[in-house]
Amino acid sequence: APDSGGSALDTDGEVPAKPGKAVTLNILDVAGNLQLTQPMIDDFVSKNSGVISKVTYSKSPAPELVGKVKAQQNAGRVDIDLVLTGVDGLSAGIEQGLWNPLLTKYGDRLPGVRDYLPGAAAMQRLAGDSGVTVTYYPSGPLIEFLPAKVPNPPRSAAELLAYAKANPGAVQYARPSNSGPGRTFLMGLPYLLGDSDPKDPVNGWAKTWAYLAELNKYVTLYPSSTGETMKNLANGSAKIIASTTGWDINPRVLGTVPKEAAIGTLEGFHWVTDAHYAVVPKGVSTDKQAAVLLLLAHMLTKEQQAKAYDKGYFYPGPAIKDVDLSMAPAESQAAINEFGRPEYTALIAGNPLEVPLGSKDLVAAFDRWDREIGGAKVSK
Amino acid sequence: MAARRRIVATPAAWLVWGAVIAFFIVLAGVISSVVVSSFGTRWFDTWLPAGWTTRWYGQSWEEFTLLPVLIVTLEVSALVVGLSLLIGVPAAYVLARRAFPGRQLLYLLFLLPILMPPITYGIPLATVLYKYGFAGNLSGVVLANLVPSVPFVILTMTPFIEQIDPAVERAARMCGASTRQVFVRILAPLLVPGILAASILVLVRTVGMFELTFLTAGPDSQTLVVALYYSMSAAGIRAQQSIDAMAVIYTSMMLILLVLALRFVNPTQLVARVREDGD
Amino acid sequence: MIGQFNTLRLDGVSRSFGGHEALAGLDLTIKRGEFIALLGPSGCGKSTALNCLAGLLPLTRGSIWQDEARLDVLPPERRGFGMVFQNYALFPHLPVRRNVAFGLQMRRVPRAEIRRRVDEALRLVHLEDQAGKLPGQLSGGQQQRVAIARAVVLEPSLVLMDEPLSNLDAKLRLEMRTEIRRLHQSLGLTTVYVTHDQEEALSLADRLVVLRAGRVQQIGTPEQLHTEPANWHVADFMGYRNLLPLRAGPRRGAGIVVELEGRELVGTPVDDPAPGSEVMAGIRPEDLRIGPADGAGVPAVVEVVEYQGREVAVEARTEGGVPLNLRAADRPAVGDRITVTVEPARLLVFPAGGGR
Amino acid sequence: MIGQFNTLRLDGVSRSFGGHEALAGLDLTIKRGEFIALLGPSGCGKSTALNCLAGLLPLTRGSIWQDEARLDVLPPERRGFGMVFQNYALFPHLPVRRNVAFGLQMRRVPRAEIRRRVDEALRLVHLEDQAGKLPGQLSGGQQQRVAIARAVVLEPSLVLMDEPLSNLDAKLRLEMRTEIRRLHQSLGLTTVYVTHDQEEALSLADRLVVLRAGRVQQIGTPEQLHTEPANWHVADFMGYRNLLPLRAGPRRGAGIVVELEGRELVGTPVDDPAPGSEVMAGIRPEDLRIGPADGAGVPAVVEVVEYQGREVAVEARTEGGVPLNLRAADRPAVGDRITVTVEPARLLVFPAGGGR
Amino acid sequence: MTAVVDTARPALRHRLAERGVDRQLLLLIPAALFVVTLFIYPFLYGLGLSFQPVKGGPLGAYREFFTDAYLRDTIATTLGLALPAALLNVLASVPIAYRMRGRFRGRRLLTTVLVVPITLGTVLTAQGLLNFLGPTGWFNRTLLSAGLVDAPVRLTNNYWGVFFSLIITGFPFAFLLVLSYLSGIDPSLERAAATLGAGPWQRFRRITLPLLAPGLATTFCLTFVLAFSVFPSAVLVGDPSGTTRVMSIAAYDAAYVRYDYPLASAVAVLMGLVELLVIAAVLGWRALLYTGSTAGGKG
Ligand SMILES: Nc1ncnc2c1ncn2[C@@H]1O[C@H](COP(=O)(O)OP(=O)(O)OP(=O)(O)O)[C@@H](O)[C@H]1O
Ligand SMILES: Nc1ncnc2c1ncn2[C@@H]1O[C@H](COP(=O)(O)OP(=O)(O)OP(=O)(O)O)[C@@H](O)[C@H]1O
Ligand SMILES: NCCCCNCCCN
Ligand SMILES: [Mg+2]
Ligand SMILES: [Mg+2]
Repeated sequence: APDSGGSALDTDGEVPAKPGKAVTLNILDVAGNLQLTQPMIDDFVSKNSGVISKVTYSKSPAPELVGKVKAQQNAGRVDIDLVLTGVDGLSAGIEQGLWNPLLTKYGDRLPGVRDYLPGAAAMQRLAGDSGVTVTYYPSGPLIEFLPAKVPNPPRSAAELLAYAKANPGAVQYARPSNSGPGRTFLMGLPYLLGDSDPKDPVNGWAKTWAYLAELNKYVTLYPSSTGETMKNLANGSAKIIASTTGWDINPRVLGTVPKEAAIGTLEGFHWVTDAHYAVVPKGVSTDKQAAVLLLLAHMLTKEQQAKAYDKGYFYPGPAIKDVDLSMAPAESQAAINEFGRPEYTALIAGNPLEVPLGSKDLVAAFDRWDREIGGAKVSK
Repeated sequence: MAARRRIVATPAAWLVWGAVIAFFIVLAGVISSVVVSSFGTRWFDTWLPAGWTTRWYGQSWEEFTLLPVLIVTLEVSALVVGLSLLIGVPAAYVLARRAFPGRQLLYLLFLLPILMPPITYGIPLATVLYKYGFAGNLSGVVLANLVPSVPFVILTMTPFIEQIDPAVERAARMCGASTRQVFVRILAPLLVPGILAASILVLVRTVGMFELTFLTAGPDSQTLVVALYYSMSAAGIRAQQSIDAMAVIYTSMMLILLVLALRFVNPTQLVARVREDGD
Repeated sequence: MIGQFNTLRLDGVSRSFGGHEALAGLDLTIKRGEFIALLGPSGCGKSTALNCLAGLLPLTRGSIWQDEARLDVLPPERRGFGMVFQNYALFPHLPVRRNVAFGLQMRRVPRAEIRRRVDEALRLVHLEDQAGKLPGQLSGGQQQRVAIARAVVLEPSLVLMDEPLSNLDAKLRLEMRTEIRRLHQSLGLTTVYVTHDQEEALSLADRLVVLRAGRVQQIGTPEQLHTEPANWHVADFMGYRNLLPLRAGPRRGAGIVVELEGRELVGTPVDDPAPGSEVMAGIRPEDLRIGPADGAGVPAVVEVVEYQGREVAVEARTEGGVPLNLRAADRPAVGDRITVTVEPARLLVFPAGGGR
Repeated sequence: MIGQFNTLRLDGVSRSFGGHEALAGLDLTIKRGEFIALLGPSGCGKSTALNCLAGLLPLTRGSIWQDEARLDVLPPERRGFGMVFQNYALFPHLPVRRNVAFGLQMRRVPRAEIRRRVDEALRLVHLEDQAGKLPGQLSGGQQQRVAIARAVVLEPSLVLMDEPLSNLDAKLRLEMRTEIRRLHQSLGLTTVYVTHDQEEALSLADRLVVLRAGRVQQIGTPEQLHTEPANWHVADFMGYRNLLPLRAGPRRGAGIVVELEGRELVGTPVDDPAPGSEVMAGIRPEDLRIGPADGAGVPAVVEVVEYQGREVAVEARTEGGVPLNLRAADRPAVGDRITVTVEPARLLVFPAGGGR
Repeated sequence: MTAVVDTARPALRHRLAERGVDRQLLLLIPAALFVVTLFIYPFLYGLGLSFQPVKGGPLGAYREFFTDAYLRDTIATTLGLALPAALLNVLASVPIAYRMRGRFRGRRLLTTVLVVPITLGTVLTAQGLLNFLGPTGWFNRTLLSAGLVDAPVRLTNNYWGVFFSLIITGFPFAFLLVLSYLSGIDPSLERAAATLGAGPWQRFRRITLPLLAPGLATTFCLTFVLAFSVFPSAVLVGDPSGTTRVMSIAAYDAAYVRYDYPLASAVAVLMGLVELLVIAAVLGWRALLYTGSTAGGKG
C-alpha cells in the first residue's frame, strides 16, 4: 500500500461536509451515462470550483470495469473516484465488494433520493446502499417496424411467433448479452407468456424457453449489437426488431433509423425498467467522497434532472418526480417534440413496472440463451 | 529478358495475380463501405447514402477528446516499439546464433506471453504495476504492452538473424567493433527488413491492445483503442456512422504511423535484399 | 585495445569440431615484424589456426600469449588485429569506401584522416573507381581487394590474411604481393599469412609453417623448407611432384641407394631411413633430366605434353608403369622414348611412414 | 533440354551495368569438344561473359547461337550447361552429397545411378569423407571442390567454370587440373574456363580469349598468346613484367632499335610501331640475362631479392631509375651492381597506345 | 600458485565457451528479466487461480470445462477457424511474395498496398465486412442485380465472416514476414540451381522453399496465435453463441460476464496449452530443418 497519512489519503474515516481543498475527480463511465449527466456535472463544477477543481472523464465498456477496480484496490491505489454504470456493473461490483456503501451513513446528504419516481425507487432498492440512481427509464420490451413493410404488426406474443413463421428471417433481436433491447425482450417474455416465476430464469421460465426455441426456428441471425438490428431494420433485411423507448427515439433523431419507423407493444406486457447508477469504489479518499456527495446532491435536483431528457437516449430519463419536458434544454425539447411519441405517457402509466433480473440470474439467463437458443444454430 | 517474361505469363502466375486482385476487391469494398458510411447522413437500402456530412467525425472527436488520446497513443506505441526492439533484438540474436544449455527452455519462456490471453495475467499484472506506482500513467501502459511485444520481437527476428552470414560479424569484430557497435553498425542495417516487419507488427498489436492498456491506463493515458472499443461495444445508443468514423480515425492514425515508420527507414528497404539480383 | 608487442606465443593451440581435431597442438612464437606463412593442403586447419589467433574461434586447448599477457581470453575486437577473410566477408550494405573506413570509425579516427587513409588504401588496391559501389556489384577479385584494404587501413599490430590473393590474376597477384610486403615493411606490421601457394609463401614469408591434417609438419625459413623438407608429405606439398615408393638400399657415402626398375639411383637420405625399409623418393619435375632414348637413365615414354610458356611440362611413364613429371625446354612429342636421370643431391629419400 | 551441338556462336554479346559496359561485343565461336579459357585481369568481364553464356544475365546486345538455334532466349535451366560459380553458390541446406546429386535429380536420373555417379564425382574431388557435411562446415577449398563435382557430375554439353581452382593449394590444383582435363577429354565435354592464372590457362586450353575492360584483346592458341601477344596489355598480362616506355628508333633488319638510358637495344616489332613514336618494350623476367658489373648490358643495382625455390626473383634499378624484374639461378646480394642484357627475339616492341 | 590460477580459470571458461556459455549470453538478461518480472509472476497467479475454483476442488474448473460440452467444444471451434485461416495466410503469402521478388514496375506500390490492411484494426474490418458483405451490402447488391443469385448470400454473422476477417487482418502480417524472410535468401543459389537444370518450380521447391521453411514456420506460429485468440471479430461478424464460439469468448464470458476468474483462468490456460501443442509441433518440425546463413559461399 502507498504511504498513507493526511486527510487527502484517508479513505475510511469520517467524510467531511466539504473537501479540505478542491479535488480533481476522475469519472469513469461504463454505461454511456455521461451523454445524459455530463452537462449536470459540468454545471456543478462551474459553480463549485472550491469543491471540484477539475474533472477527468474516461469511458470503457462495462465488463472490464471490475478487473480494473480490483487491480487498483489490490494494489492500494484507487484512482477512479466515481463510476457511472448500469445494473450489470453495479451488481457485479456489489458481488465483488468493490463499492463504498456511501448511503448507509450519508444518505441524508442526498435529499433527492426521497423524490424518486416509483420505478426509480425500485431500481434504487436493487442498489442497496452501494450506488445512487441518477437516471431512469422504463425501457421495454417494444417491437419496432416500418409501417410500410409491416402494415399489420403483431399484437401479442403468439402473433409475433406466427408472423415470424410466415416470414422466416424477418424477426430479429440481438444476442441478449450484447444488447439492451435483446435482454429486455428476454426479461419481458415471462410476463407476456405468464411464466410461473418471471424472476427465476432457471426454474420459472418454462414457457419463455419454449417460446424462444420455437421462434428460433424462424430467426436466421442474432446480431452482436443492437445497432446491427437497427441497421437491418433500416435497410430492410429485418422487418420486426426488439426495441426500447430510448432505442426507438434516439436512432431516429440520429438518422440511423427512418423517422417513420413505428413501435408496437405486445398484449399484456410489463415494463422491465432500467437505470444508471453513480458508485464510488472503496479506497477513494474521504475528501473526494465529500465532493462526490455534493455533486450527486446537485445532480438529483429537478433542474439538473431535466437534462436527462436528452434526445430521447434514455427516454424519458429523469429519476425523480415532477420533472417536466418543458424544463429541459430547448434542443432536447425540440428533438423529443419531433421524434417522441405522445402514446408513451399512457403506456408508461398504464402498464406494470418490473425491475430487471439481478446480475446472477441475468447471467444464468444469458448462459442458457447462448446454449439453447443462440448455440442451437450449430447443430442445424 | 524474353525468358523471364515468359515465366510471368504462366497459369500459376495468373492464379496468383487473380488471388491478389480478388483480395484487393474485397479490401477496397470493406474499406470504402466504412469510409462512405462514415460520411453519410443516413444510409438505408440503397447503393449510396442519402446525403453527406462530416458531423460524425466532429462528434467522436469531441466525445472522446481525441487529440490528447491520439498523442498518448503515439507516445505509447513509439515507446513500446523502441523498447521492445532494444530488449528483444539482442535476445533474439543470442537465441538465433548460439547453442547453449537451456536455450529451448528460454525460447519457450519467451513464447508464453504471446500464447497466453491477457485475461490470464492482465489483472495480476495491473495489480503489480499499481503497487509499484507504474500503473495509472503512461509508464504502466508501456510496461504492460511490452510484455507481449518483447517476445513478439524475439520470435519474428530470430529467423532474420539466422539468415545473416556470421562471417560478416566476425569481420566487424576484427575491425575493432564492440558487441554494441556490431549491433548498431552491421546487424541493424542488415536486419532492417526484419526490424521493420517486427516494428510494424508490434505497433499494430500495441495500438490494438485493449485489455492490458485499459487495465493499466489512468485517465490521462488512454489510447485510441479504449475509446474505440467503448464506442463499439459499450451499452447505449450510438449511430453506426459514428462507429465507422471512429474506425476510420483509428485506421488513418495507423496509416500515418506506418508512413512515419517508413519515413525513418528507407522505404525501399522494406523489401530490399542484401544482395541485389544480377538484373 | 592492445598495442604493439614483442612476441606472440601460441602454446599448444588446439581446436576440435565435434570429435574432429581441425588443429592439434600448434606451438609457435611470432616475433614482432615477422612475416609468417601458414601453408598446407585444403582442409588442413589453416583458417582454423587463423581464426583461433583472431579470437573468432574459442580454443579447445592451449593458450596464446602476447608478451606476458594472456591473449586467448580477450574478445576479437580487443586484440587489435586486422584480418582478411577467405570468403571476403564484406559488409554487404556498405559501399566500398565505407567498408574500408569501418575499422577507422570504430577507432574514432578523425574524419579527415579517415578520408585520407581510405583513399590511400583504395589507391593501393586499385579500386579508386569503385569506391561508391556496393560489394554485390563488384567482381570476385575486386571484392577480395576491398577485404585487403579494409584490413591494412588499420595498420594493426598483427595482420591475419587468409588466402588474400587467391582470386586475383597473376599480374595483379604479383603487384599485390609486392604491395603486401611493402606494407608489411613500411608499416612495421607483423603478418600471419595463410596460403596454399608455395611460391607466394616462399617469396613473402620469413618463416613458413606447414600443416597437415591439423598438425605442424615443419617450421622453417623458405630455404629450409624448399631444400630440406622434413618428411615426404612436406616434400609433396613443396613441389616434389614425383614421389616414388621404393625400398631403401645400402648407404653410399653421405648418400643412400634406392632401386627403380632395376636401376640404382643414389639420393640424399632424410630422417635416416633404415636399409631395407620402405622409403619415399622425392624429386621435383625440374630436377629430372631428359636424355636420349639410349641414354644412361631410366627409360620412359612421353605421355602428355603440356604447354607452359617458356617450358613444357611432360608426363612420362616408365616401363614398370611409374608416372614421372618432368620439365623440358624443348617440346618432345607424345610417344617419344626418353631416359631420365637425376643428381643425387636432388633426390631425397624419406622413410615411407613419415610425417607426424 | 538441348543436347550436343557442333558450334556455339557468340555474336556481339554485350552487357552493361547501369552505364558501365562490363562486356562489349564479344564475338566467339566455340567448337564442340574445345577447351576455351577466358583470361584477363580482375573486373575485366570474365564472370559476366560466363553468366551471359549460362543465361543468368540477360544480354544488353548481341545474340548466342547453338548451331542454328538461338540460345539467348532460353532460360538457364533449358540450356543444359553446367556451371561452377566463382562464389561456389552451394545450397547451404543440403549436405555435400545432395548438393552434388541435385542436378541429376532434376534430370530424373535413376536413384542407383545417381548414387554411383555422385560417389564417383566425390572421389574425383577427394571429398568422399565429407559427403555428409553441410557446406558451412567445409573449408574454402573443400567448398570449391563440391562446386566442381556438382557441375561435372552432369556431364553437360558445355561446362562453364569460373575460377574453379582459385582456392586450392598448388598440389591439389595440379591434380584437379589434370582431372578437369581428363574429364574434358573422356566425357567429350566442351569447356569454357575462366581463370586469372595464365599458367592454368596455357596448360589447359585449346584457345585463350584475353579480355580487358570488357573488350577482347586477343584470341589464340596458348603459344600464340605466349610468344606473340597482340599488344602490350596482353603482353603485360602474359608475363612480360618489364614494360619500358621508350621511343622507337630505326629498323634494323627484321628488328627495331630502341634506346634505354643511352644504350641501344634491338627488339622484335609488333604491330609496326612508327619510328620516332612512343613504344612499349616488353621483356619477361626470365629473358633478362644478368652479367657482371662491367659487362656489356644496361648497368643496374640489385634492390630486392626474393626466394622462389630453385631460382630467385630479383628487382634491380637502372641508373636512370627504371625498375627491372629478373630471375637468377644464384642469389645476388642486395646492392650488387650488375648488367642486364636481352636477346632481340625476346624483346617485343609495341606501339605505346596499343590495345583496343 | 599464480600458474594454477592462470591455467585453471581460463580452462573453465573455455569449457563453458565450448558449450556455448560466454559473456554474450548476458544479452539475454534484459529480455529474460523483463519476462520473468512482468509475466511469470502474474501468469503464475492466474495459473494458481485456475486451481482455486469456487467449487469442485483444485481441478474443478478444468473438470467443468471438459464435462460441459458447450465449453469443451470451443476447442474444436477455435481450431476449426484458426488452423485453416493461418494456413491459408501463410500459403497464400508464399507465391505472392515470391512473385514480388523480381523487379517490375509498381512492385513497391503493390507491396505497400498489400501491407496496408495491417492498419485496419478489427473494428474497421468488422464494420466493413458487415457493410460490404452483409445482406444489403455492395457485394450482395452486385450479385443480385447481376442476377447471379436470387437471395442474398450470407457471409456475415457466421463462420465465413470471422474467417474473412482473419484473412484480412492476418494475411498482411504473413505476407510482410514472408516477403522479408524471402529477401534474405541469396539469389545466386537459385541461379546455381537453374544451371543444374532446375525449372522455376523445382528451384522454388528444392532451394527457396527449404531455406524459407524456418521463416514460414515462425510466420505460421505468429498468424496462428493471432487467429487463435480472435475475439472481437468472432463476436462482431461471427455467431458468438454458436458456430464461432471460440475459446476466448468462453474465457471472456467467464471472466467478465460471470466473474468466475478461476474458470476464466482455466480456459485461458487451456487456450495456451492447445496453442502450445500446435506450435510445439511446428517448431519441432522447424528444428529438423536447416536454419543457418542463407548465403551460398563467399562474397
Ligand atoms: N564449423 C565446422 N564444423 C565442422 N567441421 C569444420 C568446421 N569448420 C571447419 N571444419 C573442418 O575443419 C577442417 C579444417 O578447416 P579449415 O577451414 O581450417 O581448413 P583450411 O586449411 O583453411 O582449408 P582451405 O585451404 O581449403 O581453406 C576441415 O576438415 C573442415 O571440414
Ligand atoms: N551487379 C553489378 N552491378 C554493377 N556493376 C557490376 C555488377 N556485376 C559486375 N559489375 C562490374 O562489371 C565488371 C566486370 O565484372 P566481372 O564480375 O565480370 O569481372 P571478372 O572478370 O569476373 O573479375 P574477377 O576476376 O575479379 O572475378 C566489374 O567492373 C564489376 O564491378
Ligand atoms: N482483444 C479483446 C478485446 C476485448 C474488448 N472488450 C470489449 C467489450 C465487449 N463488451
Ligand atoms: Mg581456409
Ligand atoms: Mg569473376
